[in-house]
Amino acid sequence: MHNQSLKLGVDLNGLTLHNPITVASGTFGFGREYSEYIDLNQIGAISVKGLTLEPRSGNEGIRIVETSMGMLNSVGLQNPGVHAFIKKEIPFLRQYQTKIIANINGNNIEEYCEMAQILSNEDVDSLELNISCPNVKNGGLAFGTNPEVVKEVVSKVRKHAKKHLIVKLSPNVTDIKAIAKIVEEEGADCIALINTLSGMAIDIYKRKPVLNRISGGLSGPAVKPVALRMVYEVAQTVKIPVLGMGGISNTTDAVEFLLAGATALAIGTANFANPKVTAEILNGIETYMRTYQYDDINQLIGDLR
Amino acid sequence: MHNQSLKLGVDLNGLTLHNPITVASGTFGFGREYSEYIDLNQIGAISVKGLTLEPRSGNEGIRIVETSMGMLNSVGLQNPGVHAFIKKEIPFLRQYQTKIIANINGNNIEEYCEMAQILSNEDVDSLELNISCPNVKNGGLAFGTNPEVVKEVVSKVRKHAKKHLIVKLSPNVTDIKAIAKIVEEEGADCIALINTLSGMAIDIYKRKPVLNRISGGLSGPAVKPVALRMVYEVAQTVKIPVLGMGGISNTTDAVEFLLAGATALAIGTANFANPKVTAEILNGIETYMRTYQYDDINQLIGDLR
Amino acid sequence: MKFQGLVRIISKKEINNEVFTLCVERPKAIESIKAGQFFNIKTSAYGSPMLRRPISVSSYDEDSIEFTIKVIGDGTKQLHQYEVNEKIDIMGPLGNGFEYSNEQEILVIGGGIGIAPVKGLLEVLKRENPNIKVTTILGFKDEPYLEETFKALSDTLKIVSETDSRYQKGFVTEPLKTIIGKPFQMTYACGPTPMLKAITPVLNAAEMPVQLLMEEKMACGIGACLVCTCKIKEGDFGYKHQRMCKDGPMFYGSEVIFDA
Amino acid sequence: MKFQGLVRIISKKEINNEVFTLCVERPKAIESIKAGQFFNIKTSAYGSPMLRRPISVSSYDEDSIEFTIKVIGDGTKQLHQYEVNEKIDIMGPLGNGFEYSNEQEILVIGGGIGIAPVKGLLEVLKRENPNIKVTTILGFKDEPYLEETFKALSDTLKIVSETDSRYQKGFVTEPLKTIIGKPFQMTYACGPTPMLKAITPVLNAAEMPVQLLMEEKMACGIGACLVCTCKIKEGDFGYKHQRMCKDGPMFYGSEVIFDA
Ligand SMILES: Cc1cc2nc3c(=O)[nH]c(=O)nc-3n(C[C@H](O)[C@H](O)[C@H](O)COP(=O)(O)OP(=O)(O)OC[C@H]3O[C@@H](n4cnc5c(N)ncnc54)[C@H](O)[C@@H]3O)c2cc1C
Ligand SMILES: Cc1cc2nc3c(=O)[nH]c(=O)nc-3n(C[C@H](O)[C@H](O)[C@H](O)COP(=O)(O)OP(=O)(O)OC[C@H]3O[C@@H](n4cnc5c(N)ncnc54)[C@H](O)[C@@H]3O)c2cc1C
Ligand SMILES: Cc1cc2nc3c(=O)[nH]c(=O)nc-3n(C[C@H](O)[C@H](O)[C@H](O)COP(=O)(O)O)c2cc1C
Ligand SMILES: Cc1cc2nc3c(=O)[nH]c(=O)nc-3n(C[C@H](O)[C@H](O)[C@H](O)COP(=O)(O)O)c2cc1C
Ligand code: FES
Ligand code: FES
Repeated sequence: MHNQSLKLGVDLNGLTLHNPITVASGTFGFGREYSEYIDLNQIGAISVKGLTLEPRSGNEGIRIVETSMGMLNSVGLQNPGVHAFIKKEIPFLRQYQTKIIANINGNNIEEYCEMAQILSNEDVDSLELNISCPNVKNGGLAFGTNPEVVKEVVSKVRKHAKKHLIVKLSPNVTDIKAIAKIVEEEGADCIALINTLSGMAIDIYKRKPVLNRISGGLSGPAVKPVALRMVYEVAQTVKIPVLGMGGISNTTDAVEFLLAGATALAIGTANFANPKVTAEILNGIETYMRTYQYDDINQLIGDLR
Repeated sequence: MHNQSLKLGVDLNGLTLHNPITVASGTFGFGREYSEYIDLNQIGAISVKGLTLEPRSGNEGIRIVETSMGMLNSVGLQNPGVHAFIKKEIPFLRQYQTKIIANINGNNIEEYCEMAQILSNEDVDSLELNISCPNVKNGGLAFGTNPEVVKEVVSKVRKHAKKHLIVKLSPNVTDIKAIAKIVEEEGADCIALINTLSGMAIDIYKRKPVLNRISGGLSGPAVKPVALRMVYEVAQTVKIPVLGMGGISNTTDAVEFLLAGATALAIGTANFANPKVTAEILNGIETYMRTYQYDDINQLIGDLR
Repeated sequence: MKFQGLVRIISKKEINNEVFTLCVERPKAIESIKAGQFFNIKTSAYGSPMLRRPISVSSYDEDSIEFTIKVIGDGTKQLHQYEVNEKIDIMGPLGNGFEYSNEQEILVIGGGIGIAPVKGLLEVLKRENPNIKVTTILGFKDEPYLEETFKALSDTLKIVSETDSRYQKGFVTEPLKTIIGKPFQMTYACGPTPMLKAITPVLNAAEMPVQLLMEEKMACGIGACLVCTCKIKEGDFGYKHQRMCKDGPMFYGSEVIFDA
Repeated sequence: MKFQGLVRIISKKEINNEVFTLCVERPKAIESIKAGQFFNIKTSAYGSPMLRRPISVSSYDEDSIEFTIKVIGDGTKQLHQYEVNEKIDIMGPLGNGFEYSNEQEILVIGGGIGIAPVKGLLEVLKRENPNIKVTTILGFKDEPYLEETFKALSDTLKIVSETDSRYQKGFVTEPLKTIIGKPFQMTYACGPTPMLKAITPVLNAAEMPVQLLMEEKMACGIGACLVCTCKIKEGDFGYKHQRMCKDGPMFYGSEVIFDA
């Protein structure tokens, strides 16, 4: 039934996916756990858990707060480090036809560059420069919200990245278009957005912020309207393709992002509620395409009237 | 049962309220409609529908999209104009012991000043400078997100405003603390936040943005974590009191905002689901105060451990 | 004070596999109801969807209020899951409702679930004036429902359907053409906006007064938030935006501007 | 492939006014279950709350799985509204579960709703070895429940309550003191974190091995998102963060670091 004459492949400016549905970094581990619930071959690409040069134990204390149709997380980039990823996780993921996107995170610009360098020689399909993580002290959000720093980090990493390079933006900015333009100018192949919105919760019984680091990253359906607006704005602004995400949970959401101009989509938080959501959305998109008589997904992308 | 020895009065730096629960501009009209469902005397203050110098018909087309635990609105400041407000609405509201906050909106700085001037001579308790409305072409959001413009508009309006002056901030900024500091420096008596987040929705059947003006303002429980984070940040930054709002829907939310440092709260979107929510929250706060042995609400404000 | 609170469900009836009725106890606090008014109903105690859903009164008496509801999305699905004796949070009655005053001969036009408030209207009119002459036109996309009910309430009943071949095929405008100009004192209509938009110029041209019961997405439902509008001829701006929920949902065909 | 999907509710039973059981059909696809494992359950078809709720298996056989649930907030309230024959979306079994291997004499400690998985464990152990000697300590805040069930599953049963004066007053640590050092081959414990934190040093000091079934807020429930952690002694950082949902929820008392 799948693919029956429908063309679903997309090209993110050098990174080709057999369908536009990817999973968002940090929500899908390295694919192992979800492989017991869903055929990973059905997923266009997997952006793996955010990697750092050295292993990280992540943040202490409570790491999650459920909010109204959303969640705050404060994982703090717990990961086994880039070398363990290369050794243990790439071979696992290569069993599947899904593309591998390595999400990279540095404490400073040099670390970003070093990781880009290392991974350029490894069997991954794309590097996703995460300059937008709100949950670590150094780097992350600070990089992603200051236009000058964005310029510097992207231009330097570009020199070391011999692979397809995605830059993932923070939504916690006044003007996402300006940041996107800089990222395009500095040579990124693709822009991913949005990372999480910075948010907070207080435990009224303990009278303390729930999260040790006070604020965390908001994701899930709650943020979708903001994400869609930013994806639309960026798609209107840059020529490089956009990998859209933020609260996508069902077919309607997915089609909205495609119509807004995203060439591919990432599903994050929605996997937690429904481990098969990626396949269901792909199916739903195909039905939509049949109903509205698109035979190539690329016709649908940005097709607002 | 109410007030049984509990002190609920707060002072927003010159604007005293008999309790900290107010209603947010644009969600409560001029109080008339809700007066049939709830005793307006129970509400600390009413911020009236955003006023402009001349009457406005508001935006064309669909004005609302329901989103996951939130809504996008694009009302576009439909209002009868400041003069009709003075003539017809102030006398109505003065029947109650609730304070009157006049929410003012200009197409340019001169209009803001003119409105401040006019209302300074009228029987209102406070002026709320809305430099954050996302739903109009001129003014609004553009004012609220540019620090230099914020500085100019607040300093000029301050000169014309002979009343208590609240400045209401837009959350669509990289650094809310910087904006808040400017507002404080330029002489505002109080800071209100957040206004709505800028968001979007697409009608996948018509393949068009649902709202004529493409984006609208997101409010409701979905935005609460972002609002709480910003209220906390601003309360940590400025000395003038904060009027906190954004998604407050129940007692837990309200107590979180108080603990985060808000001196008073505004309830907006939650009124739509429950017209008695303000009274219920006030009740809930009293119960919380008894449980945690506060006899004055002012002890609770900012009381994070 | 107006009513907002919990009421007990007295009965529930499936009309077809999409449409059902809920009948609730009428609270003492509600002194009067008019046909064409609606209630804003909280569909879930757990927040989502956040907003209430406006549902017209499809019948009422001293002790009860009936709603006839079509399942569309999550909100109406949740309403469908309520069972007899459970309580539901309603708010109202809201809106202006139909204006009726002793007409002797009327035309009513209902489309789809828009027949619900029309049914409520005809019941009241028949109660107040058993001799009233009623011509009814109903239009459905698929298989008609409540046919027997409307037969009993009408002197003449015409039903059209877009797909059900046992009925005249097409839209309500077809039977309307054949009776346009007859001496109805009033026409009452409720249905999807495209239907109202189609019949209004026809009736206006024939100088037949028509009351349109209209629809818009709502939030507060009481006129406070200004998210629901009806564009009305004349006014401060060459037109004006009235509130669908408070100034409507009934507007006269002669005053409404239908935009694209 | 592991199981995630809809299962039919076979029976529902109220234990007291806060606690109830749901028994569901065991899908064929689930080959094995271990006591101490849990399922991640979608409480609402309408989105809110968005996340699933982890609930331990309190009993199982070839045809059915039982959950014993305490109503706390919206999620568990929604679970309570399900009726027999309705279907519910479950995912699992998840986590490591208890490790059991032919012990002859064991101690089990349950606190509050933490008695649910302990019940499941005892049923399995008794099934596999009817001669096993079981000493059980249960602690409740208020009135105890499932007392008869545990009487039947235990050779010695001690119950404490913080408020119900018909029982020994206090916490499980009181009766624990009196039997500490007895030759139990294994202790199994489940209850609120403060209880586990209180008993662990006592058991560790007596060199009594203990399996703790622990709790943390979860999102994915399968080990992918890293929001649920258990801090474990030793590892790359002088300690390491293990995943409560995947590497746990059972950890040995000797390996856990209890932070403030
Ligand atoms: C004054 C008033 C009175 C009313 N009276 C009644 C009444 O008596 N009985 C009654 O049943 N209803 C009545 N309605 C309508 C009723 O309020 C809505 O049907 C209800 O709010 C829908 O809520 P929902 O949550 O079920 O659907 P929602 O989730 O709000 O959404 C609509 C669904 O339709 C889908 N959809 C939207 N557009 C399209 C499209 N172009 N093509 C295909 N699918 C689409 C969406 O995906 C969604 O699933 C009235 C409305 C008003 C304003
Ligand atoms: C592995 C595992 C197994 C589990 N097994 C079971 C089981 O078998 N049976 C079972 O019943 N539960 C079990 N639980 C716990 C269960 O998952 C939770 O009770 C459930 O997720 C609560 O969801 P909820 O939506 O009902 O409550 P939530 O809405 O998530 O919230 C908790 C409520 O408690 C209130 N609250 C929070 N902190 C305080 C405080 N300090 N004082 C007062 N009120 C407070 C909040 O306001 C809220 O209303 C298990 C948990 C785990 C991790
Ligand atoms: C638990 C969790 C962990 C995350 N970790 C990362 C990460 O390591 N790197 C990254 O770029 N984004 C991370 N994100 C952000 C997501 O990739 C995504 O941008 C965001 O959640 C919005 O999408 P969603 O609403 O579909 O989840 C994380 C999100 C969640 C919920
Ligand atoms: C329908 C609607 C209209 C609004 N109109 C105004 C307005 O005129 N002036 C203003 O300052 N804020 C306006 N707001 C913003 C609210 O006052 C408030 O800042 C925002 O909705 C966040 O609070 P809430 O989530 O509790 O609604 C409006 C909000 C809504 C939902
Ligand atoms: S819904 Fe608020 S004014 Fe109509
Ligand atoms: S809940 Fe996702 S790792 Fe445990």
